Amino acid sequence: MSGIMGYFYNLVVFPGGLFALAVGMFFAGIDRKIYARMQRRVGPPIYQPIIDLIKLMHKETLIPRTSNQKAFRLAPLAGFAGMLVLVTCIPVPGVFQGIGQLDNLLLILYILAIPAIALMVGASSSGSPFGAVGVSREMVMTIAYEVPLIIVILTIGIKAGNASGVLADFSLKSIISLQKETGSILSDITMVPAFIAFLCCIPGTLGAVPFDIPEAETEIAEGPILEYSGISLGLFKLTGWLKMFAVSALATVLFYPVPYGSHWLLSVFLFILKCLFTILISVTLVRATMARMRIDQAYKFYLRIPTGLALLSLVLTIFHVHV
Amino acid sequence: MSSYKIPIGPIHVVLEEPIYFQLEMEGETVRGVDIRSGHVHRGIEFLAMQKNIYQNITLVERVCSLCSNNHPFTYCMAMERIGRIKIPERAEFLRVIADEIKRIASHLFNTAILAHIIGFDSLFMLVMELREKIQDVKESTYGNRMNIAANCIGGVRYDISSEQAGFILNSLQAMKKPLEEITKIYLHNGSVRRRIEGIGVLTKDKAVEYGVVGPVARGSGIAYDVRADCPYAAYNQLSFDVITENTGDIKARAVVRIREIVESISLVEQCLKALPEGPTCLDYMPMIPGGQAIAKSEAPRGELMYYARTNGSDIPERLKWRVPTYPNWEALKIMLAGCKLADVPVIIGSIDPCVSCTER
Amino acid sequence: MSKSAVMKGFEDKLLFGLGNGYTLTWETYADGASSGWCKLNRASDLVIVAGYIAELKGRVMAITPMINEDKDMSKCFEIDYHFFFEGVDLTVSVLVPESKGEIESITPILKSADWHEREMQEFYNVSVKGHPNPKKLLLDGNNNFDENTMIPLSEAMNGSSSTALWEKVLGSKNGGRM
Amino acid sequence: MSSFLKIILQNLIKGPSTEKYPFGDTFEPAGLRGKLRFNAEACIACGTCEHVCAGGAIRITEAEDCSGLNMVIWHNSCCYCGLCQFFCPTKAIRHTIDYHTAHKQEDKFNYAERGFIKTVPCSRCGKQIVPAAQELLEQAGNSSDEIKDLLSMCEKCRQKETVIRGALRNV
Amino acid sequence: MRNVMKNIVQKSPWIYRINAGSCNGCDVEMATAALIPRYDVERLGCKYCGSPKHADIVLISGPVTEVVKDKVLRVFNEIPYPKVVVAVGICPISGGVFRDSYAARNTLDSLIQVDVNVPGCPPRPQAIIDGIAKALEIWKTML
Repeated sequence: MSGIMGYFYNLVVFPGGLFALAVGMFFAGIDRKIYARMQRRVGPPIYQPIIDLIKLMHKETLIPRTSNQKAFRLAPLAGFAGMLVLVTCIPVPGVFQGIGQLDNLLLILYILAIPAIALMVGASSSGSPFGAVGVSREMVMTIAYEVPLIIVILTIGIKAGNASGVLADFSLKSIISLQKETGSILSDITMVPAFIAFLCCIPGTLGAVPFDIPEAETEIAEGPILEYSGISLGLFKLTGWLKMFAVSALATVLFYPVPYGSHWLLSVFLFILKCLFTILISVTLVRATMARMRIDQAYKFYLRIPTGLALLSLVLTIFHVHV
Repeated sequence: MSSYKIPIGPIHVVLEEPIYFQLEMEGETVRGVDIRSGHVHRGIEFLAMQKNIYQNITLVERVCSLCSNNHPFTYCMAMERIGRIKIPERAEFLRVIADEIKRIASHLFNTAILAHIIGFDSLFMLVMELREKIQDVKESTYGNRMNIAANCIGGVRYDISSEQAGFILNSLQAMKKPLEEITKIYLHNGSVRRRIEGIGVLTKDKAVEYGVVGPVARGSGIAYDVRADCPYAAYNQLSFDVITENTGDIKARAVVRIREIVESISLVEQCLKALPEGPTCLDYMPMIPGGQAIAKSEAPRGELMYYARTNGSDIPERLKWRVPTYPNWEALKIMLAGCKLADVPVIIGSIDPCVSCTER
Repeated sequence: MSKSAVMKGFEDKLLFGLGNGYTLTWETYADGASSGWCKLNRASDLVIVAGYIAELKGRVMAITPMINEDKDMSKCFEIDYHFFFEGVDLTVSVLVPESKGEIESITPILKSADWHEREMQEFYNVSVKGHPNPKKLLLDGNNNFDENTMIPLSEAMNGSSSTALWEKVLGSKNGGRM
Repeated sequence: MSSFLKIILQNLIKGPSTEKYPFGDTFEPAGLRGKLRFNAEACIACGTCEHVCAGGAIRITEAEDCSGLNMVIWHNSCCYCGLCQFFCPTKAIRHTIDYHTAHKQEDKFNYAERGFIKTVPCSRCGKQIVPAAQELLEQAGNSSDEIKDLLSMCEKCRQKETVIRGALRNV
Repeated sequence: MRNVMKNIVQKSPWIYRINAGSCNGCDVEMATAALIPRYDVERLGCKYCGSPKHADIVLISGPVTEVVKDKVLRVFNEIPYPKVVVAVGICPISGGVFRDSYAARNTLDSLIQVDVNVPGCPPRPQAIIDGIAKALEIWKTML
């Protein structure tokens, strides 16, 4: 398949759209199940996210009278669309190469911010005071986790650039092919801090405890999504699940794309397994063992520990490459 | 940064009960607090003057279900003082047992809720699971999980057989180890400490000025405990420590509560050991002559005081009570001043507010 | 200081300050607790007593207003102030004629009286003079209530809701569900 | 975080502690105060339960045909405090351990325990009276025929009879 | 197909609780029933939600006091259809011990449509789960 039809297929079926959604929901289900088990609960069935989604489609959608109606309606759609494009951009090692120039890490980083922005737009158009607090918190959080994220990506870019003889190469294709030759980036001890920094950013991007501050249920009653109901809420949930998949896939591609299987099915299976592993250690385990931080604490945390770790890797890499 | 207002409540997930706070915010910092209450005002004081003294035992138990035993307990004490009724000795011990079991459950609940507010659900569930043990004790001994209905004028309404005593002792024994674990978490876990240490400080001077009671006072270094200072029931025959902490922050109050649970467990054990034989209550329906009396007891949240006046009929002329949260409430303003928005629920939770008690 | 010494000391103070404007009795219960019952002839003396309590670092435990009759059988408010100091309970009661319905605030002297006075003001319509923050406490901003809740309603109460519900219960015999 | 990891691991190993309910059994202690059960046979219609009931859940009314008394305990107003059971002299009213109280709105006013206390005519004057329950006699520890005889009479006839018997004894 | 849908959807009831002046008893029991491992209603697909707009089943406790009445109604109206109301405890059903008070003059069903009653003071968590199960039956018919 090629051309427009190919892109369409990538967007709707694999690796974007249906595949990403299915995997994202599966991750969300597993996450809830394991989380429950960690608390000695039975927990919901793994397919619970699908049921939730179907239910939300059956619910009435209320639009607050005080809201900016257009922005309120379009925000979840925009977030979802952005996320859909993002998952299409991420290659599945051994199966899917990524689309043309779209596999650029910097581009992905940009698109990753879209759902957060959509959430902010939606929340601030809802006219609820909790939404407003949520927005300001979401903004702070985005700034906080973007810093270490950018440094990590820069580090990897420099490493990949070194192999292909340029200053920095942000193409995921080359990052995968580099690791295919030299083994996983993670096997290089200087990259371990960067990996930890990246893991720290995952709960931040996904809005999971301890970084679910913008949606803190016990403080601002789910903040930004407070006013959403029905299918609009469903879209936010969908975006969240896609994000879960996207972030974990990104971690997999960046840090351990290899080994992948000889058959495409095996490759996909391994890929999902690695992604799941990423989610389990960075989201499930963390949210089961930590209390929510305060926004100022989270901000400080991100600017200290992950940023520090990422910088350490960056310095070591530059040192390694240029000296 | 411009300031804006945030309403918390009256119907809000974090607040167990409806109460309305209007926070004047500047960014994430609280600049002013306006508390509006009255949502749980059910006119119980008025109702108490309509119902007879027996119905009032049940009625005052429903003032609040978390300290539900202390209300009828203190009410019965006040009535017994008016009637100069001496209750059987076994009943005195049984009253202490009921009271301490309620205290354990109430303190555990607040400890759990604190974890819930700071978003630590696993810890919340850990503590709540522990609380289920004491809930089972309540349910099998008294028949209800919240309103245990242990007291009546002239004694108690239940008895503890030796099997039941064994069950209680076993359950309490099984609680000791997990309790130690939980204490350690609240004392040392970094992620918990980050949210509770040095926040919502109430200094000793301010605590005296506002006349706070209970764990809030003890967390600020005031060693006032009605059980020790004005012993009632069988407390003068039992030994226990009055737990105090000096830092006056959320952590201090939480730690006071957890340590008090340990004391309460020991109190129940002492009671079961020393439980004298005999009747558990008067064998007639007591009539109360005209008169007035004050009775006080230490509820889980602090000093509870009852004033009763009767006129010889079985409907009291006036019944008035002052619940522990009442004086503590005003001190919230000191604790909340200048804190972050995210700290507001934690601080409110840390005084273990009982809105339904306060508003009656 | 022992309890009896505290009680004696306080009595001396009262005698010195109020002369014969009061009656005071002490009552001790079987469990060792003791309560003092003090009646003031003049409501205005309350501020003086509150001052003594403040000197003793005591506090207000509660304030109980109620409707009573004075010597001339005319309707009045009896307001009982329950103080606590050095392990002793003391109830000081004053009478305020209903027509006047006003009393001096002791909150400037004893901060712990704050909420109690506001509540009294709200439920019994006894206005408290000189209260630093005389806002409504419980029923603020709610128009489902009348001005003074306890009095008119306690007289108007007829339990109508319960009768209505019970008629339905008694009337639904056909269900047969036990 | 690290201190909590141990607990999390233990929890994972121990497995869920969730009860099977509503699909299986649950903890049901014997002393549970569940729905009230009323035994009309044992009731002496003293009205103590109605007097002490804070929720106003108990009503004893006279039947229309005067053949007895209707006892209604409305579960939707009962506060499960156990005072009626505590004060009932014959234990005619008591808590069961049945706690399954959920019901649909249609049944709200039907959701009650009903009983009928049959009255019998006084053996002398024929006035309708509530007969003394066996339980009461057992409690009194006296069930001689002499007493039983008295119990089948109304208050007034009983007084008269006692006076007469006393007089007879003196003779 | 519709039936299949109904069966699927009824496995995801989100719960919201409103305290209409309750004494904490029912409230604590609702929280206990919904959250803690021993009862864990999440295995039935239930989820506690922080916003009324996400709710399907509303648990209301307390005697609906005069002060809180309007606020309860306001929050209640923010819940999107279809919704099922469960009255927990005797207070919202009949007023319970507070029936004759000047501050609690309404029963819940005189203000809004109630579907399931769970009397008790407070009801056991198991009884509340029963109530949720009954509410699900009703909810199914509303879809």
